[in-house]
Amino acid sequence: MTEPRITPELVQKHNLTPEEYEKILGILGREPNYTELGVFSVMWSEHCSYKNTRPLLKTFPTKSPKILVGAGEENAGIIDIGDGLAIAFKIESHNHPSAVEPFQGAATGVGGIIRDIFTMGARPVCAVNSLRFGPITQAPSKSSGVTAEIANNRRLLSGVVGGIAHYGNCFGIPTIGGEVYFDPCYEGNPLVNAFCLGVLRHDQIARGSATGVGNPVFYVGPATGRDGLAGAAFASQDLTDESAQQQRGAVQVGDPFMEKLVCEACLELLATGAVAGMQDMGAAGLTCSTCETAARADTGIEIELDKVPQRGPGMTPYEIMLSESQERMLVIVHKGREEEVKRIFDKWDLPWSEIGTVTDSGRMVVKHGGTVVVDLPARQLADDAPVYHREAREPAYLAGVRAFSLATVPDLTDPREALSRLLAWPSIASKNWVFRQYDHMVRNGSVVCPGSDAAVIRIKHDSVPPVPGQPPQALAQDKLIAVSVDCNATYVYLDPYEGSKIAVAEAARNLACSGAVPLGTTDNLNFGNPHNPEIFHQLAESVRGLSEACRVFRAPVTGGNVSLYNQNPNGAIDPTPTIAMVGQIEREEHITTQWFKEDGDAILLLGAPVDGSDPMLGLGGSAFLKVAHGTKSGTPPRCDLEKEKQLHEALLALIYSGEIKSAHDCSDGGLAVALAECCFSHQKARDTFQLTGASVDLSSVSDLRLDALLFGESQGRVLVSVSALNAVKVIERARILGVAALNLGITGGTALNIRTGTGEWSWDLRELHRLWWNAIAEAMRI
Amino acid sequence: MNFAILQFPASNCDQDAVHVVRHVLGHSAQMIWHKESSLGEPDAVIVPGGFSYGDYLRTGAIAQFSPVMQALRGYAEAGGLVLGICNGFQILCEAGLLPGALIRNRSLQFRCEQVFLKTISRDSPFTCKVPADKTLKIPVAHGDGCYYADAPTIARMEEKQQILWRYSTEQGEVSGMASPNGSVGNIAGVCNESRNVAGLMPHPERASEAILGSEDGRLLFESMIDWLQRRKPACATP
Amino acid sequence: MKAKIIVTPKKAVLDPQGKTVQNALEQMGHLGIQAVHVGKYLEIELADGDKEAARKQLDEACHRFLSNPVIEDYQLEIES
Amino acid sequence: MKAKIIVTPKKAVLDPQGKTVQNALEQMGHLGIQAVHVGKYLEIELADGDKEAARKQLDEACHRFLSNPVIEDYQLEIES
Ligand SMILES: Nc1ncnc2c1ncn2[C@@H]1O[C@H](COP(=O)(O)OP(=O)(O)O)[C@@H](O)[C@H]1O
Ligand SMILES: [Mg+2]
Repeated sequence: MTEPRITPELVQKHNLTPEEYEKILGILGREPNYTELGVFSVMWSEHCSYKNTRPLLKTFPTKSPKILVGAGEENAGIIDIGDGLAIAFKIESHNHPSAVEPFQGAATGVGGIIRDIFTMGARPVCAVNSLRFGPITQAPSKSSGVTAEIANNRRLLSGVVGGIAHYGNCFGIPTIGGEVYFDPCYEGNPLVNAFCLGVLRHDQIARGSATGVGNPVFYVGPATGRDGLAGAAFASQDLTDESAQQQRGAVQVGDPFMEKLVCEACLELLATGAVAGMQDMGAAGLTCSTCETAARADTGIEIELDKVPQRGPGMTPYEIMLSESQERMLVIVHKGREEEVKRIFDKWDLPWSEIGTVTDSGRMVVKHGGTVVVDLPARQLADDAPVYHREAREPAYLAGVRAFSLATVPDLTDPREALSRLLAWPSIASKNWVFRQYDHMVRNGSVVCPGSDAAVIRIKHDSVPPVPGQPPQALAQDKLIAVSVDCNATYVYLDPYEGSKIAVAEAARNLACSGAVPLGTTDNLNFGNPHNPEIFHQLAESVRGLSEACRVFRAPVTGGNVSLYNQNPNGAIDPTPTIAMVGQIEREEHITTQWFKEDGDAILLLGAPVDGSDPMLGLGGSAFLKVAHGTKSGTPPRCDLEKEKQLHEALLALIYSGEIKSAHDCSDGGLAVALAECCFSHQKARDTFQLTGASVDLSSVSDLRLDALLFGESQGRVLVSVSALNAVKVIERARILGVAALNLGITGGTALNIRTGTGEWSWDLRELHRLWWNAIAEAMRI
Repeated sequence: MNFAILQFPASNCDQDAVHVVRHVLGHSAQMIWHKESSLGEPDAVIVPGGFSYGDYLRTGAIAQFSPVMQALRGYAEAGGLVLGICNGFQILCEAGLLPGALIRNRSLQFRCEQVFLKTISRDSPFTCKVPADKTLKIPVAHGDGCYYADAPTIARMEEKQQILWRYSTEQGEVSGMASPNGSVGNIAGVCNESRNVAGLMPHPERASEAILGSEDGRLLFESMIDWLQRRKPACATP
Repeated sequence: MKAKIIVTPKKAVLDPQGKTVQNALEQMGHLGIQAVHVGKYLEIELADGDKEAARKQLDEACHRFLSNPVIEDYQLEIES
Repeated sequence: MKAKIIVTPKKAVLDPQGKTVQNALEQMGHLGIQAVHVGKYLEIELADGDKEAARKQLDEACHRFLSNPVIEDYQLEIES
């Protein structure tokens, strides 16, 4: 069979620059062949090499005494949670595949991140996702019919959610939380970021390295097909009609059933001690897993493609090496223990094959039909991708949005309609249409299910992977882990630095509201094309903000994912650095949820009602400006990290003292939306809601525009409820802890009543709740 | 008591059932791999939830041919207690151990939420400890939970009191809105004619601890244990 | 040889998927649609051999496994 | 008139369902099975009328939403 000749055009088609090709020639001292070129192109793609972002990512805080495996070392970071237990977690994007085929794209995204976690030796125990789509409802001004764009956005939402549900539910992992935003900038380029967390004991950490010269290399999982060919490279270029069309021929289809078997078999196998190293075949499949494992161990690896199970006849070495067929693992086994491995794979009816051995040559050697088709230095391939310090230039649009002044917007006189509209606005409305499709309770650990600020799971002793011949070891106490995922991308668009700080602050605040202290962070940087200096500026400023904030909250970054080239013909998406933060709750009594618990409790606001030093009074980039005035402009709220930290610590101290019955942070939609959510976000069961009214008096907050008072999004604010008898005491304690606290009113009744210096308004809770609860379902029914 | 918990490829609530039997109820539980041809001598068998064989073709369709199912048939015919939960219920129907079938939810979507159940017959090993008039709060999580049997079958089941639970409101009213899946007659769970085999779509094992929001599911397991304890001296092996 | 099997929901059984497709077609402006039934289609590629023996075997499989007689009907066809 | 539509996974695309059914059939003792593909079957009952017009309309519907052209193929047949 003749392979294409290497020409400059072919090099370019592989997304390699002439300089990169020169570098390859330098490393090899000869021309690469076609397969080798393919191998370089995927390994040196942004997706695998982080060539455009590595210098930035180095600035993240990555250390803490609890970190057992740090960022970049392995497939996922690992953090100690006490008593010899640890958690592994990570987030990953599957944006481009989801744009092409939403159901399978999202499903395989979930599959990929689950594999990253059990590859570490951890049992996956929960999943979370962060999603962005174009609008699914028509702007009220143009009400006739539904545009093709909106119909398509709905199709994408329904496909993505269906795919996540299909994969996660079947695998048996609870999807316990997430976020969904809708904005025109994501039209045609939805974001699908999937997070997974697993549990293990310290002595169970598995490594993705090919150690032990002479050790056999096993392949386990379904046969390799032509699906997902060069997916990593696809993810590393702009999404165009042409690139999508190409990818359509090779859509990856997820098989969660297979993944479940592979996971159980791998955990069982790891427990035998027969495994020297293990890595999933994710992006860049067999290529990435072989050269990375060899590079980590400073060994070499040699495989024979004839032994790789193949789905059809006639696959070329190029195709086999670059295929991204799902649910496959590479396992390096201690020599002499092959039989144990085969026995376990056979027990689970898994296809497997011994495909090669670990060598001491430092090279990745691939044979096909008896001849060598790839012979490359593993370490240079894995680690020596070029690194670019791209040019950054402040985006031109920033001057325009900064010039926006509140003076051009008339204040509200009656807020009734605005609140109703905000609650029914899909980005704020309840996401029950989404999470009711996810099994969020399997594994018997979901303590706080979707619907509160952070999700909480308990880790019981049988959550940990097994040790052979030993009953599950008793734990002194179940562990409680909280997870929140956040990013208000509008803020990041309006001010990449400040907005990114807010993303981290909001995640930390959500954890504090649930009673948790941060342990660590994983981030997913979703941006446009980094060759554009304005986009690179967003990226650099964003990373600066994330780093600073993660330092302040002592939530080091343990890993993450970069997804660039998120563009459609209209331009780049809003910069979206999704933050998933994980925290730990010390004791069961500290678990706190966002909804009011009973009538007669006092409602307190912790933090200043408005940030007086913000010229936009918290309205810049707010949901209110978008919904009521149709603008996405202004400077976003400021984020004072030290003040935030003080607030979180004070809130936790109050929770520990047992005074706090509920806690909910003010985010999108401001104080009024947060209040409404406290009143009605508790669902007892299907079609059975607990509605707890509230009467608040804000007239003591004088001299403030009504829209800013009710809907401004100043940071650093949390609504709590406490027993009325304790109100004075709690306010006093909060002040001692350095946090402003204000008694706003009392819970009870069937309405939300708000009084301000300029008037008094009342909303029927059942009506508000109906709008909020059904908004997305109603949009999706059409 | 000694519970056997069947494990099929991609059962995923198997460990949850073990957890509840061992650590919540304080009894012993043993996982039985689907390739086994014997169950041992358990006092009761649980066929747990999950997506056996990925739910491919039809939920529960492939699992019915596992070797362990042969043993289960014999066990059930001899009067042994068998409880199928969710996918376990689907498997028992497919295997013909329970009447009817479970089809796609009417919404065509998976549903995970807490629901209320009204116990229709308290005369069974699975419901004998449920207090009269108590509605049970237990979650569902399924895509194919719509119970179907033809009218004559339903009539016969009603006559023989084989319908154990129906979806209801918190107050015990059996209304269409209360059903997450569109089941005929809001049926959530049934038993066979000899009342020793039962299945239900809701997950009692997820509602057996206060920290998870409900302990009502425990009543089902406690019913089984109570029934076994009362039966045991009379007939040592069922 | 190739076996083609069509499995359809029994007429008495609720077919929400059929109903949904019907509604969608009507919304798209299709007129005169009286009913839609959604079922399954299986294609089995077989080694060449005795057609009648294969039919008998597969008929048994359809009955026990590939369809559920409580809710479904099937048609089996074998092509050589 | 009656339209019959068969939707099958594209050959190049993984069909985990087909593979699982194939394994099950083999375990049940069926020999000589080379591949199994599992797809969808739709039957649409139409008011009598212009067959060609109906075909054109339904072809469009097949393409737009009755099948997923990214991963599936379809065959449409109209009987009168
Ligand atoms: N994609 C999703 N998957 C699961 N749960 C979700 C998803 N989107 C939102 N939720 C849940 O809905 C609730 C509200 O989400 P959100 O409005 O983003 O909260 P917050 O503003 O406090 O971060 C949370 O409990 C969240 O976990
Ligand atoms: Mg929040």
